[in-house]
Amino acid sequence: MRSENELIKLLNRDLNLLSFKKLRKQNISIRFENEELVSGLNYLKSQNYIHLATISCVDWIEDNQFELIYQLFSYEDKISLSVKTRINRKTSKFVTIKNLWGVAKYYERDIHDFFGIKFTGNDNMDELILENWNEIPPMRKDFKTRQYVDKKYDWRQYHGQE
Amino acid sequence: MSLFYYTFIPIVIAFIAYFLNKKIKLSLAILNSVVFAYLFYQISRLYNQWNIPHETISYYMFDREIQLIFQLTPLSWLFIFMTTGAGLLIAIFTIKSQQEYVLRSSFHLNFAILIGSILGVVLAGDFLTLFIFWEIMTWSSFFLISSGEKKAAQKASYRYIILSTIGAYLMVTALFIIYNQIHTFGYNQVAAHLSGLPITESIILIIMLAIPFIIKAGVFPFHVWVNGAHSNAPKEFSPFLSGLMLKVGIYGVILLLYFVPLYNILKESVNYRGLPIFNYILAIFGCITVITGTILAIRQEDVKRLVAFSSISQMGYIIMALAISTPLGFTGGLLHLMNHMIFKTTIFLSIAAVIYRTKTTKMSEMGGLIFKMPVTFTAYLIAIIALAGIPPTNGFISKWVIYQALIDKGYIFLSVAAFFGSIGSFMYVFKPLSTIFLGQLKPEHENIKEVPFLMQLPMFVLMALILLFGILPGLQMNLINQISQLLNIQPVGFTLYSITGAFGKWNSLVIFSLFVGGFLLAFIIFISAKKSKQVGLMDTYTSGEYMDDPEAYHYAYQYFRPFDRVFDSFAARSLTVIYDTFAQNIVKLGNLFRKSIVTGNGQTYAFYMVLFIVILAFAGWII
Amino acid sequence: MILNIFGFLLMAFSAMALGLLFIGIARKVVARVQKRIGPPFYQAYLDVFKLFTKNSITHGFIFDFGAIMAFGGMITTLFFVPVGPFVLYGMNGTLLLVIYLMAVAYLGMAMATVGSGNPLASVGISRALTQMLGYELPFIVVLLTLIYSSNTSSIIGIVQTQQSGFMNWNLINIPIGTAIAFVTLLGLMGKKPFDAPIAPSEIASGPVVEHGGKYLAFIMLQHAVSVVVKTALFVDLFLGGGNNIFIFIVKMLIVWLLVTLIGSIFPRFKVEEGVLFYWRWPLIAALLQAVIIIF
Amino acid sequence: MNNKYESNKWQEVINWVQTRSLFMLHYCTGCGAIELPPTMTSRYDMSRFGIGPAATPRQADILLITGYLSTKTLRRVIYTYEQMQNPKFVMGFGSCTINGGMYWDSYNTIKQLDKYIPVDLYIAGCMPRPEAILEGFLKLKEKIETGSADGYKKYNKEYEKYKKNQEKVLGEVKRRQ
Repeated sequence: MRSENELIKLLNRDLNLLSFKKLRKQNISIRFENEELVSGLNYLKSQNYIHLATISCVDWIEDNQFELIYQLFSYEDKISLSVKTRINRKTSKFVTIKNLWGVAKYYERDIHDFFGIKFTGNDNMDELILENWNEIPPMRKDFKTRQYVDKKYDWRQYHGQE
Repeated sequence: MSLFYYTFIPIVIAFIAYFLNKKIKLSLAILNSVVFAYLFYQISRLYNQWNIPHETISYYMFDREIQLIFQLTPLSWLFIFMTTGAGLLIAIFTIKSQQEYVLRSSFHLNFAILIGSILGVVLAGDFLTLFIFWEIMTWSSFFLISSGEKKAAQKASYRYIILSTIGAYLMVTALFIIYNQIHTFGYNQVAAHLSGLPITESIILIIMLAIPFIIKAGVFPFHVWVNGAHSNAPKEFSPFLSGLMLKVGIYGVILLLYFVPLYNILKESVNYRGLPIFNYILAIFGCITVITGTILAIRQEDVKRLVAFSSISQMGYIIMALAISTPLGFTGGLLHLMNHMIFKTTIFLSIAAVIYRTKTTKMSEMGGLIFKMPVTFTAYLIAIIALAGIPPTNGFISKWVIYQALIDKGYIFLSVAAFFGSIGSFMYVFKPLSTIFLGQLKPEHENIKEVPFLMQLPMFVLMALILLFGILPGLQMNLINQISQLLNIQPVGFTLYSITGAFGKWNSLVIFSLFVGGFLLAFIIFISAKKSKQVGLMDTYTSGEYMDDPEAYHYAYQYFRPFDRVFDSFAARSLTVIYDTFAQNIVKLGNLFRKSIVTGNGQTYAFYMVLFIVILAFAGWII
Repeated sequence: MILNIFGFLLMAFSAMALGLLFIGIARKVVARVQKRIGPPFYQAYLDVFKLFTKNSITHGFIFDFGAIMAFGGMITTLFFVPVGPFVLYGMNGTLLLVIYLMAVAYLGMAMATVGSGNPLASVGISRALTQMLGYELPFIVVLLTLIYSSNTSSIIGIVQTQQSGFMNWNLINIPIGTAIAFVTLLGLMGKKPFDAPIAPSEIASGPVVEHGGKYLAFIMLQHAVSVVVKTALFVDLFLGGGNNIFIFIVKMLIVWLLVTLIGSIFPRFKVEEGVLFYWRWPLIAALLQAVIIIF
Repeated sequence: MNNKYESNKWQEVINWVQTRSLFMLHYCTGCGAIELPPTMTSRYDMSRFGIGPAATPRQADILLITGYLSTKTLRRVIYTYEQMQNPKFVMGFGSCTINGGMYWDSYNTIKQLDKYIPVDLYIAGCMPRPEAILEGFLKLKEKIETGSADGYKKYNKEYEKYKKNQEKVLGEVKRRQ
């Protein structure tokens, strides 16, 4: 049963973190370089951070980067750890962690649906949520929602309205 | 035409045709059906001439005179009529259905010998002739079972032949014991002699005589061979095997229980609630056969195995009805015997037709064949309505009489087992109907056509018989009454379309007309309503999802899974496991004995010889 | 003969009307148990009439044939059960026949629903047949003791033995048997604790999943007639069926309301639990009753 | 023999019975489905008007679309609608079916239900309360009685128009009949 500070000391000692921050009680966020992320996750999994809650993604369009966030949780320490990394927006490619957590297969497919990030090693990349979608991935900031809706659906014409 | 010809003709012609066939390639099946048709005609002309004198054929071997005695009784007439009838129908069925079957000619040869030997068994006048033809029957059926396509056929036929030989040896020893006491094999002399013997001796002899018949009838402790034999025999032979072969065992039981006046032999023996203990145990065996047959039939995935178990459970009914030895019970047993032969052969023929087309016996690999094979479907439907014992068919009448007999004697546990069997039969009867004929059609069965007409003909005939005897049971009843007069059992009252049971009269003509009336009313209401639109089988409610794979959309595998879960625990310990462990123990015992004696070095042999001489000297024989 | 046919039609249609009335009353009672107003008692008539006016789809010959066979079988069962003084066909040996005739209706419906090709329907039917094996066993043991004790296997005979006064109703001289028969009546009718075969939430109302329009009307009419037949059978066998029609209908109503009330408060049994329930206590009690009567 | 007046008389009776016994299939899309249990149970009790739930489209008369309809669910709703038998009616719950409601600018919800299937009655409200639902049912009964609830006839007549709209949003739609 480690407290937040002991955990941070441990992580600093073993892994070379880019940065770390204690957001609030039982909630820590750490940042890795792209290459060290998978080894970091492997190490964390051995330190009984066995629960991968989700993989989410943030589109930083200004500094042309996608940020991947892996939410981990440990039942002994009761601390939820968010492991972040930033990948280049143009290439939008990252390595899969399917062999660490089986469920990652579907989280990666979901992110591919909505952000267009390809995960090498995860062979099944077809549509999970969307159906017959042929536009650019909808969650990207450069996707013009209003324009798409005007093109695809037509509004209800109330009387007197053109 | 003397009785001996009936047994002689099929066997001889079969051999001649078999050798001719090598040269001139005529279809043995057609020849078989012609021969059986001729025999069938002769036998039907033989109807109530019960006073044909006994025929004895005697010939000399090593200066001893061996006599084969033949006699005709109403009981034997019933059996030879059924045998040739079933043989004729199955021979017609096999004309078309065995095109690509490799052992075709040997099948027909064995089939003809089998029919001849059954006629011999049933017409036999004394125990010797009975035993001779009994052995021929066992061997010819053994060859037939082992000629099944699947590899498991060999293993199943071994089990069949081992059990039959055990029965045969018991019978032979019993006959020899009786022979060297009274030097004759005739039924009446043996019966008189048995009643003379002290109780324990006659009981043992009777049991030794009864066991081969009980094995052949597939009753509870010896039913292990039935399942393997039925499901691995060639698809044309299993109808005959279950329709008739099991009945020959029943003929033996009837012979022992009634023909040889066994009843008064056992009268003084300890009896329980007015029934000799031997009969009561036989009835208990029948009741257990019904229950185990039903439970195991519901669990099966292979359709032939399922129908085999259903035959076992129906045999249990007949055994139970005969064992309680009341006039009603006897009539019910014989009625059920005849009805079971008819509807069980129909079921097996329709299953054989389905297997002929789909080449598989696994139920989960078939489905939706009703539109492709409508005639087979109607044959199967009417047969299962009869098997389940639903009123307008003959199955219900025989079951109704058996229930009357059981309740009249107040045997609650037996009647509970009987009802369990008949309601359980709804389940295992409906399972093949819904998995093979209804539900979704598999893509690979798309181009299946109906079976050729020659295979449909036997089904039409049997369907007509089921409905005919369903409405007019009187036809069967006058024959049964003649049999019961012969065995001095008080006959049961009947008219052309009604039988008087213990608690009331059963009038099937009125039931049938009421049934038609109800059906007609429902039909009129149905027609008067709005016309409905025909829609495909795949267009059903799948909560909005579009289904296009019929394979995944057909519910057939483990149809009664909840029910099986109830019996999972002790179904595993089936009887065959017990027999196998019994066999292994004997082998172990043998090894132990062998190791101690045959050790291979001289001293132990010398030691045993000396020991033997010492024992002899001690016993005082040498000196 | 003509009178017979007229009696036959009158009996069939009055049974349908009575059955639908019973179903309407049952829905009203269940509503009151759940503290709501519930549909008018004539709602069942309206439902059947509306269903007959709607279009419907069929999945082929076996779908129609099964529906007709089910309804025809149930109507035929009607003739053998004396409803009050009227009985169309008093032949004896009817008790065993009625049990088997009810199976005709089951088999007909089973063929129709599995013929519809929907696996939900086949699951429903396999549950229904398994449960039938469950509740039929104790029911039959009780019937056997009844036949043995009043030594006639015809329903009218049994009714005659109970005529003289309240004291020798079968309710009194085989009390355990009547209790067991009432419990199996719940299973026979497919009421709440034993309605796994038509579970709307699990298998989308089981066998009737593909029945729309006139087929659903047929199922409702068949259910109505079966309600009349089964309650009339119970009243005849155990409550000394009345000789004038009104007492008889009142007795039927009492039995029906008891069954509905019990049915409205129970959750649903799993299929094998239902079977095992019936094979534990009811079967033992029924056999006990049989042993008492026989010896 | 049955002239216009006669058939119309018989039609009136059918309509009258139809209003007294409606089986509803509620397609629980969006947040409207939670409003139905209170309408069915003891406080508001829709069964006193003869309206009850039906398990499958084959047995149902009314199809309730209770909330926003994403394009994927629209495909399933169309299959279900076509599996229902005439006479059939559709009721749209809440503003999401009328004009897209609060998901008006979302890329995957449809904005107007009656472009894809004929809707006989809308009930406004960002999820109408049980009283509003009962009011809606009574209004539908009046429409059935007067015969103006003929969405299913319109669907058959203008089938091509509906098909074009559906294909525009869903790409190809597999048809059964």
